[in-house]
Amino acid sequence: MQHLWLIPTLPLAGFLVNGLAGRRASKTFVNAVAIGSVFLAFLWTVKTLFALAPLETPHIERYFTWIASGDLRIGFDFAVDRLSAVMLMVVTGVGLLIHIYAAGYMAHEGGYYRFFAFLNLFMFFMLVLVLAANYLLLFVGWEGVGLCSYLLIGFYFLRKSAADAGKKAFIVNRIGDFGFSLAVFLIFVAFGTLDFGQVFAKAASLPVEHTAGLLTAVCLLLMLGAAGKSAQVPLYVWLPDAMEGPTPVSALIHAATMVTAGVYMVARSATLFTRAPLALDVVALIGLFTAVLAASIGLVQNDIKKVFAYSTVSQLGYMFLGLGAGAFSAGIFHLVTHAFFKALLFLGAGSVIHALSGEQDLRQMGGLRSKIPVTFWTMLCAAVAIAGVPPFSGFYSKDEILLAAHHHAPWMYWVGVITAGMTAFYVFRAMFMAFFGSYRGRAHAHESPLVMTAPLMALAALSLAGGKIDVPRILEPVFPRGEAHHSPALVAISVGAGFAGIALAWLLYVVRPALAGALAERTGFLYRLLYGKYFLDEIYDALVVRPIERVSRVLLWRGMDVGLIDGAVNGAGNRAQGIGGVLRKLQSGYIRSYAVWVLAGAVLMLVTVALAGGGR
Amino acid sequence: MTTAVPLSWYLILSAILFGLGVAGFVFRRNIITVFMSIELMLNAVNLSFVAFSYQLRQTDGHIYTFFVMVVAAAEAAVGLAIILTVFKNRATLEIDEVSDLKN
Amino acid sequence: MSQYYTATDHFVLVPAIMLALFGCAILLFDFWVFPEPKQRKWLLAFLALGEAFAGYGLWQQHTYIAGQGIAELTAFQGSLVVDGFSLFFNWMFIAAASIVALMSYRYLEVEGEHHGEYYSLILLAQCGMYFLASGADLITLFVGLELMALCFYIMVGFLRSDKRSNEAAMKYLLLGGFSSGFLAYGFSLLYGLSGSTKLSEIGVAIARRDPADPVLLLAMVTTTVGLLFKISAVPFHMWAPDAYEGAPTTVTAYLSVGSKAASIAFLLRIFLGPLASARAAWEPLLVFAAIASLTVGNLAAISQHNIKRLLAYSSISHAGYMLLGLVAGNETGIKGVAVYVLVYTFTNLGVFLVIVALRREGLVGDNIDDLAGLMHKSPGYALLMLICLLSLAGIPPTAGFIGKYYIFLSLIQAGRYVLAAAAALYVAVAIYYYFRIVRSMFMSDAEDAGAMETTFGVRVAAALTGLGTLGIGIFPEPFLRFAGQSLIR
Amino acid sequence: MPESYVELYFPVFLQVLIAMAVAGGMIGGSYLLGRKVKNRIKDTPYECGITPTGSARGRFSVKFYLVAMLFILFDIEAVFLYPWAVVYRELKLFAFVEMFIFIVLILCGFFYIWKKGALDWSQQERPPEER
Repeated sequence: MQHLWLIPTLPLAGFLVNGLAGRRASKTFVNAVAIGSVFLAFLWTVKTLFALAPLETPHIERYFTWIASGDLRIGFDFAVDRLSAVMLMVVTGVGLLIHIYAAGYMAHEGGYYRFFAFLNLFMFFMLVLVLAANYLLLFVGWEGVGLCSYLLIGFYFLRKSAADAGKKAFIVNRIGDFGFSLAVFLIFVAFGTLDFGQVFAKAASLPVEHTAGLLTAVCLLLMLGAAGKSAQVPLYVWLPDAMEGPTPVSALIHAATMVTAGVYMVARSATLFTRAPLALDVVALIGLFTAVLAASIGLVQNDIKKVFAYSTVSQLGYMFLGLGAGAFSAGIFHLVTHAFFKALLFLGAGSVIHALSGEQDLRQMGGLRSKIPVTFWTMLCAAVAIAGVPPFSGFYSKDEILLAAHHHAPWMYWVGVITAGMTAFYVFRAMFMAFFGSYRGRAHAHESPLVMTAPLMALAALSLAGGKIDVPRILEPVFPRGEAHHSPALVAISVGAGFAGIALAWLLYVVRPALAGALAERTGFLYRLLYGKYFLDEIYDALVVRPIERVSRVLLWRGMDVGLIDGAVNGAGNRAQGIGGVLRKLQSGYIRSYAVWVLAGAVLMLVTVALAGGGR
Repeated sequence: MTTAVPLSWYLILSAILFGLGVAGFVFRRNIITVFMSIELMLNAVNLSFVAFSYQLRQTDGHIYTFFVMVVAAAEAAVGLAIILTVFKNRATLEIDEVSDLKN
Repeated sequence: MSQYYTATDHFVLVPAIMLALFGCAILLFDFWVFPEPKQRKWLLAFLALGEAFAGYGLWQQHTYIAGQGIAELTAFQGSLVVDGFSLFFNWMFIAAASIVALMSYRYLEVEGEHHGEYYSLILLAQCGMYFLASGADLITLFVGLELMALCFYIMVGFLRSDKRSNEAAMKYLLLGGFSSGFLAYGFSLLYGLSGSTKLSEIGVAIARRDPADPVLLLAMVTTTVGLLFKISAVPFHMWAPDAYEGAPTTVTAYLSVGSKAASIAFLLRIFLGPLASARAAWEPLLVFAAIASLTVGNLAAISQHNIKRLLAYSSISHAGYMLLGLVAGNETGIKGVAVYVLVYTFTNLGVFLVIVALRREGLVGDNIDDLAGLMHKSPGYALLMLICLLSLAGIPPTAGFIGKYYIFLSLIQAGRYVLAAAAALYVAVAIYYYFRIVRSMFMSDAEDAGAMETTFGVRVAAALTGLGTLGIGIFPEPFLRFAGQSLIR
Repeated sequence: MPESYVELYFPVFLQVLIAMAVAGGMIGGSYLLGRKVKNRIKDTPYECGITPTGSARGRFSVKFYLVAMLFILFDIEAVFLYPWAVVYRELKLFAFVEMFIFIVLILCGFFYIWKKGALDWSQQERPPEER
């Protein structure tokens, strides 16, 4: 017994203390509780992992039976294997840094305690998600992080856009969760258990031809869930809007941890996916398509957080590409390095925004290099990492994925390379627009306090050196490594694409700034298409959101009574006063209208039964 | 041998009474009348119970009828009290004017 | 004791006697022993005593049945029956009535309509529920139903000077009477078909008849209409939103859990008892009602601004889920309905409790905006509300998940995949409107800084509902076993 | 023995017919034979010789309804006395005890309405809270 339960419980305690007592407590107290609880969780994680090393096989702790009926047992069980160990380190480690940063970033915001309470609650659910030993418990964490994300996106609730963004994230995630819950049910029906170990053992023991159809269905539904949570096509639309939340939230939830839950879940279910090649192909295709789509949108965005948001969507696509290509460890590797550099990019962006008193528009920045040097240099570290410049972290993980993709299907590699070039371009575009040239804004820029810059520096170190953590080797007991496909030429090409992107950005935004505008003019339609994010939001709105609202509002509580009955009556005209007078009264609120419904129901049932009975 | 009215006649009468009660509930506007329509429905039920009971030579149906009567009386008492409070607050017994709660 | 009133009869009747006795006692003591307004808490104590005695009687029945290892204990020549089913539901009624009474005291003070009769009515309504859960005879069931319904009519209109309360009471009364007319008519035909008012004998007689017999079909449909009305299933639901909205909030709470649970018990008794052999005929009706309830309940709830109204629509949709368990018809399904009702009782009481706790001079507390910033005002209640809403939405690890889990499972076991998928889809819709409330609580500023004034009783009730909702979710085993014992036959 | 329901109920039908004929005949006869004098006094309602006061459509006091309701309630309870009386000899003491309990319960209700003042005609001015 390593008392794994302590890891999530510590942040939960932090949530309870801050949530219930934080309002009256001082900021120092709130900080101490929030950061302290995460720090303790981090320490306990480290301690546990040391104690459990080398952790070749999963360590499972069964606390108590949750649901048992017949021979089925679903328990409150936590498990660690190397996969969850990696995730635990990322979640607690990066989470801790972001908590520290948030103490500085949120210092002047209202609802301080509330923010930290939610953040701690998020940590709790995320850790439950990672530690869960069965699908149901994973689902608990899954829904929980969704709830916290929803609450934190709408943190600035006075802004309508924030409230709308929260709503949107919520609705889109419902679709994904619907798929996920169906998948869980299907697994349960098919295997009679939800325990990871047992499900995978049963899936592995059954002959492939018997289970292929079923597993494909399960995996596709799981992927639908993952697409919702990890912002993949077609459910990615919520993530860019989610940037309405405070920046530390963007960094923690919408870049480093929660959005990677889908990747983790698919990797966790690798045994199922490898037995459903079709589903695996779908994963790869969705990942690749998302990566290109989001990267292309990211090329032209002017809001610094939006750029990084689309970048996140794109990088998540990369991870799914890796998973889909069968290189699960590469996907997780990228997850880890991405957590470092994307968290850093967001925190850096936060630092910029903080420095400029809330300005987020890249066009209002420029020349900040000398004004906020720490932010600049740390962000530069992240930028080179994400651009895939060797020997920094992004280079290693991205390479693993691209090589696997090439092995899987060469054309995927080439699309991936183009995406890599775009990635380098938009990141450096943002960097150059913000930090080079001359300052275009009005606010007085000032460097952030140490409490914010220290996490930046820590993350910068990780971004630069994180590639040396050989995650695929760590994960070998979970995902056995196939034959390594080394190909210096392919590596060179992808690195070259990265450098080309950087060079193009340098050309367009530093050397010849006028060229960028001209280019936008020249490619008017394409530019508008990209800037308008392919107008997918509008399409979704028209096709999905509005019809549902209309059905609810119009058809049901107005349409059914007023529309149907009143309309029919008015159509008959007022001449038929006798009948019309009676029927017109059958509107909502009138008892007799209700009685008519009861009567109509009774008659309908009678007719149904009589017809069915007569037919026999 | 035909010594009595056949059961079906009672049942048809009962059904007609019940239908009248339902129609009264749906078509009448005075709350009291609507309320009385319910009593009519219950009386239709009583008739059917008594008819069955007589046919089956049992007392269960009669007993049920007693209970229905008592329940109807209790309902009448409660109902009239409620209708009185409605009348006090609104000064109307027009059923369609009592429709603030809706949608 | 005589041959007409045996010891067994008495044993079976004790809880009902206690409820009625204390109900009458409170009625009399209200002006006789405790005439001062300040002394009303003694009436509350009396109610607690009545519940305790009823609970003791129930406990004895429980241990007796378990000790003897018998399935059921019949009394009054088979008019009343004590079995796992009746015990399960009666325990639930005791919990519901006690929690409602606890939260009512301060609420009625604020409303200015604090009368001793209220507590008496709670007990008498519960007495009616007792007969609904343990009745095995058409007469017993009908009288039980009417006893419960009459008490609720009065309670819904308890705020005599409030126009909305009057209107709600009147609508509930008229439509309730209308539907019980249908029910009684159906009962009369059932009696005519079988020549008995005992459910078991009716069942035997119906099984022998031609299932396409028009009189049987008429009896079945009219009975179904009456029953579906009581559990507020579409299209017989239209009273529910109005009655829920207009009634005093505590009464709404009691109505939504007590009346609904008792009606479900009644419905199960009828459909699994005498009408079991006609399943082929009524199953499509229930499928229709269930799907319609899910659709109307969930979609109409989306656009509501009044929480009580929203919860009324949500309760309509929950009725749909419960019906689905019956449609599945297997052991899991019936157990699922029992668990669902139990879970729903605690959870819904928790939600209403928060609304009740919000009520004070100048704040009605039933608009979603009234919950704004509850997180600041009173984080404990906000947390309770959050847990309960998650439970209503069916998200693990709260109790609501367990209930939905069994319903889905039963549908899948019965091979009703389409129904299961539809039900799962509506869960997604439901989360949306429940979370509107969450958002209001957590993500808005308080419009007024007034703190919540709560009493000890409200806090106890809050703890009970919160523990129930979380406890059943995390340690469902004892409750599941308990519900498993409640299967009819 | 009559063979059909028409035969069986023919006497009843005949009786109804005769009753209607007699009643119709009397009204019709007086209408045809009597002198028609129309004046105000003839149009006033006949109240056993006492001059009617006020409008016939005046509102009754709520008290009337209250008492009427209570009357229905207590009146209808008596219905249970009939089956009880039928089997009383058979059940002996048990029936007595049962009915005693029943009556006590009814008296309980009676006591309640009495104390609540529902039967007080004179105390009109009691505030509504007291009922």
